[in-house]
Amino acid sequence: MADGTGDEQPDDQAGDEAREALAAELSELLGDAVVESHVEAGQNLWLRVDIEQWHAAMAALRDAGFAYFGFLSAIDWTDAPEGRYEDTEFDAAGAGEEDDEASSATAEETVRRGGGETRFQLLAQLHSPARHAAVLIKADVPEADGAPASVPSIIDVFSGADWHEREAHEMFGLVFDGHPNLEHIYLPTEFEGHPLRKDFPLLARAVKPWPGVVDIEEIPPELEAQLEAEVMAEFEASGAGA
Amino acid sequence: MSPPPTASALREQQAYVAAQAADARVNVELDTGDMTLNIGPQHPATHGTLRIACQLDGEQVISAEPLMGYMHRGYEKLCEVRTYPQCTTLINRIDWLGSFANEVPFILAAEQLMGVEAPPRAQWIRTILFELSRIANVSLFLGDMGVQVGALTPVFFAFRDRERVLNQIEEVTGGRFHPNFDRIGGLKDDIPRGWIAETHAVMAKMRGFCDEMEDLLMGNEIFQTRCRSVGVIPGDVALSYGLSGANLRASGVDWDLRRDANPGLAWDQVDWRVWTHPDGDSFARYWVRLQETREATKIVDQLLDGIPSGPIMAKVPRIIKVPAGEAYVSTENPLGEMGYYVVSKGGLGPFRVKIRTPSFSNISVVPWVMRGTYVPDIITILGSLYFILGDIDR
Amino acid sequence: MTGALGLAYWAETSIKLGVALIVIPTAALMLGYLFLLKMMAFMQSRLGPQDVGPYGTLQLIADAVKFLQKEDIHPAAADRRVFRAAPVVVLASSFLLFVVLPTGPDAVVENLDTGIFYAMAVSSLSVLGVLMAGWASANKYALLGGLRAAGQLIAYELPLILAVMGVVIQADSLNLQEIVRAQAEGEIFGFGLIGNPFILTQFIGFLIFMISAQAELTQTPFDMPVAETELVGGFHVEYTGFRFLLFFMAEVATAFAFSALATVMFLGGWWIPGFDFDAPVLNVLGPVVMLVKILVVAFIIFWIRFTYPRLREDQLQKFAWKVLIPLSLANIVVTGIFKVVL
Amino acid sequence: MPQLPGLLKGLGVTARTAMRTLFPKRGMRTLIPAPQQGSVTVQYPHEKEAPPDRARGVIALHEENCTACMLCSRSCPDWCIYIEGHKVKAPPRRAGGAVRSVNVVDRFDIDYALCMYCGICVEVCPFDALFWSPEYEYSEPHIADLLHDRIRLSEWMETVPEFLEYEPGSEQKVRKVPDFGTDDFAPKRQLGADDAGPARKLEADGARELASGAGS
Repeated sequence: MADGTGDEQPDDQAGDEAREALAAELSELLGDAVVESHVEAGQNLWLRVDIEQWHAAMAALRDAGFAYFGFLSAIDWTDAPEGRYEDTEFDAAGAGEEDDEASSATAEETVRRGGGETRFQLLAQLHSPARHAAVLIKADVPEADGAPASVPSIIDVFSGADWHEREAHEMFGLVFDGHPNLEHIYLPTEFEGHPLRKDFPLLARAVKPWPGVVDIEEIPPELEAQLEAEVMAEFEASGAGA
Repeated sequence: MSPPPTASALREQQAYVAAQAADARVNVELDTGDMTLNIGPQHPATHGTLRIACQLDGEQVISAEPLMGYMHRGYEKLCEVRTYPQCTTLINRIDWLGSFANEVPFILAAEQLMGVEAPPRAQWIRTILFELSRIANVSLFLGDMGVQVGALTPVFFAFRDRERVLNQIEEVTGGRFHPNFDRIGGLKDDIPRGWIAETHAVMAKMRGFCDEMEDLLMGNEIFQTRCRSVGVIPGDVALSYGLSGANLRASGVDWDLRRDANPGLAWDQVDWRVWTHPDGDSFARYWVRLQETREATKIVDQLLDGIPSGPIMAKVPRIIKVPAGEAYVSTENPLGEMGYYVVSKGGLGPFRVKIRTPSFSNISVVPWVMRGTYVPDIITILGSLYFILGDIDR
Repeated sequence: MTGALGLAYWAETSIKLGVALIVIPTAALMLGYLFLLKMMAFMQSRLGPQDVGPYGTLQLIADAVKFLQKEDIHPAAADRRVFRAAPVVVLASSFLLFVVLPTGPDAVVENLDTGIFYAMAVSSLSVLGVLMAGWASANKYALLGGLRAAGQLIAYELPLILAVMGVVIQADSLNLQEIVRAQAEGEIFGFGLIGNPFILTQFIGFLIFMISAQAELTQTPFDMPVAETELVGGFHVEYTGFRFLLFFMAEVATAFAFSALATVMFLGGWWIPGFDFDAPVLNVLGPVVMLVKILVVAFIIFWIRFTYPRLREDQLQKFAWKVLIPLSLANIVVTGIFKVVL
Repeated sequence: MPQLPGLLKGLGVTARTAMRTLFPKRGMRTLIPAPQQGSVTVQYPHEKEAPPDRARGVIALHEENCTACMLCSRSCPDWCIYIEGHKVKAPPRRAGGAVRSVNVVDRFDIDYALCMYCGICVEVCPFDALFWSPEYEYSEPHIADLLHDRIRLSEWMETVPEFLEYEPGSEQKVRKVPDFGTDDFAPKRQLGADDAGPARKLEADGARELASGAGS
């Protein structure tokens, strides 16, 4: 129980150094399981591990003091075919307006920033309450026959992973080997599909037209000159023009 | 003020469970049969639509399995079709009792991706509102726990005094429950004149409320009989299940993201402490929350006195586009660690948002902790774990 | 046989019955309004009902009318006959309690010689009704509630009766009227002006009686059979409309009756210091005095109800068997010794 | 097992609250019961609570300022704002200017059955056409009646309070609510940018460009 003043507030530099050191330490700990490690300046620390070693890496991390299980989830890296169900020109127009470098991220960069080579990626966050450090573990889930290959369950390492794995199962269709009760957690049992996959359409948006489409009736071109003259005449007659 | 914590609680619980298990064996021989009792989805104790399917042997719980999804709104999917400012509207509704606190980690994650930092004044007001929503949220728990164990009056006190805090939040943000006030780069507006003095007065009232709760409920021997040694969660189990917030601190783990991973808000500018309790039982959870509410009023008081002057918005483009990248930011929300894992591919909206909600993990310990307890204990434990349904189902 | 008013037995009985039938619901309404609605509201910084009648006085009548309008629903799987009978049994038990309650030298429906015995016996009838309701509802919550009520009955009838025994020993009678007389004519250390309300000499008995009564009435901290947050209302979870109203009336009426019993046994009953025990004017003043005392006792019952959380069933059993029963036995022993010695 | 102090303290708390509620008066009139003042509740249909000025009760439309730029409709997370309009010719702003093309709103509906009261539309409006009013009494028996059209939305304009002053130390400028209904005979639908400050005008122009760019 320490008071919160001045304690534990390293500036970004020191924090990054600590993260670098941690990354090196953990890479050594996990050995060849680590495919890639990445420290985002002033932010988080990611480790990408080999999916085969997912379970072993988790157990090793837990034994190394990363005992707090934050969450487990997944990402589908493909792009949604429908986008945001809105007028895409609007997005494009917004992009052209300002802040152009924002959209400059290339596909390679996305991958470098922790993205993987496969469509599905598993991620979990662990935290060490003793050293106040967090680490984000990722693993690429290979696909076989159009479906993601099964992944070892880490329920025996972190009991809390139970529900998180069930959620990843129903939302992404990932299969966790060794999970005793891999059923839907939120959705009805008979629900079909995996809603957080990008190719799963969001019907609420699909059934309704976007109201943001510009619906302004233009003046017919043949009337334009005539109206213009009328307005001008009125304007001059009112004396405002003088 | 603080009752002496008893470390023997765990041992008591284990002996209790062992005795119950012995009883259960006798019952198996007699073949008395089990009863399935569905607590929820509509039940006063689940304050929401949580369903707990219990196997009962008499009044004793053999297994309890929470079933949820009755309120699943799919926020992670919905966020993918919304722009960043639109997302905060949704995120408000995750933990609806402490809405402002929900917005902060998401905004911080987006700010981190954009490389923007809110000006100090905005950070301070953010922290104040954050703590106010903590007080509003937890004070309701302090009263609600009374109802869970059968005392009617505390919850009315809680509603009465929480209203004052909500009024303060509403005066600034315009929303009692859904402020939608946090913006990438700062805040929507500044605080109105006279608000600081009013909030000081409300904080004094809230400390009075905490004292009242201590006398009315926490000091009550019946309450202590009901809560002590009930639902003991040892620290290592709590960590393994990802329990966070007061639930974790009540298990003796000294961990508070406000102190340990402050993502830039003003908590490190004021003097406060983190409360822990070694017991890990329902009473410890109540005790920790009560102390935290009191501590939060002190934090708010100090922050109010020191708001720096200056702008409340950093320079951000009018149309917010977040550069490609990923960020995970979590804060110590009223219910525990709430984090947003935001993945951007450079568009107007996030590519993927993983919402790590505290209640989801907090409730996942229920099957473990409820074995061998009695039906009334289900309610005590559920109440003391303190979940918000929107926070579980998202 | 003629009664005190010189009327034929049937006529007197019908008058008494008529009065009782008016008094009991009125008493229930008054208690409900004063404590259940208003006092609870004030304790919670609220106003309570305001709209029906001046200061909301007619709220409960409006509620009753509302209940009467509702459809009489049975669960499909319910044991219909038992389901219907249960609230009547509960209400009957509280009505029967009023039979022996003396409110004046002659103002009593029936002055039974075994009055206290009768009252204790009749009051436990209500648990039978609760058990019937719990069983017949074909609802798991109701069943749990009914079973808890039964468990509570066994645990709490004993200390209740044992607490009364002290009074009976001291008064030398099971007759409630005689108990009042014993208090009126008793004296403490030769000082007999206010008589000897047994609360002074039987204080432990009074405490045990009040705690047990709280359990008997299923009021917090012993309201496990109802337990809204656990059992969603327990035994009456399936009842609506008129039948629910009966349960509600019985609850308040029994609270009234038990306050009256406590008044009679421990607070000197209807007797006013300075009056002759048989003075006819006490037939008028007695009920008023009784009412005041009853309200005080009921106030305590409801005050505790609005303040305390509830115990767990096993904790209640532990408390009853390990604390209350030994204590009340000791109380009897001590009272007996004093009785013999003095 | 129960010991006295905790139990008695609890009774004290409830009794004290009851006394405070029943006898809130101090001094000589202590014994006059006045629960109406002592209680914290409001007897709703009889007395009404006044929400703070910033409360997000209902959205008011200042129709004169609206240019049907669609920004609000687009930034609405619930897609609950529907706008239609047509173009007309308006006289020049000053002598010697050219005749301008102006958008006129034909339809401006907000569906309060869908609205989440986030306030994004009010915030993005570059022309000061949308305002929050703290009014809250507009529930309807039929859900379809919750769709407020532009006339209904304009009526709310009367209830819009002035913007509040800020606490010292703030660098925000206090905004003004445009006057409503004073200028009935002026040519309708003056562009709001006319009476806004230069910064706001700049923003408004940007938004207009954006709107026309997206529309093309």
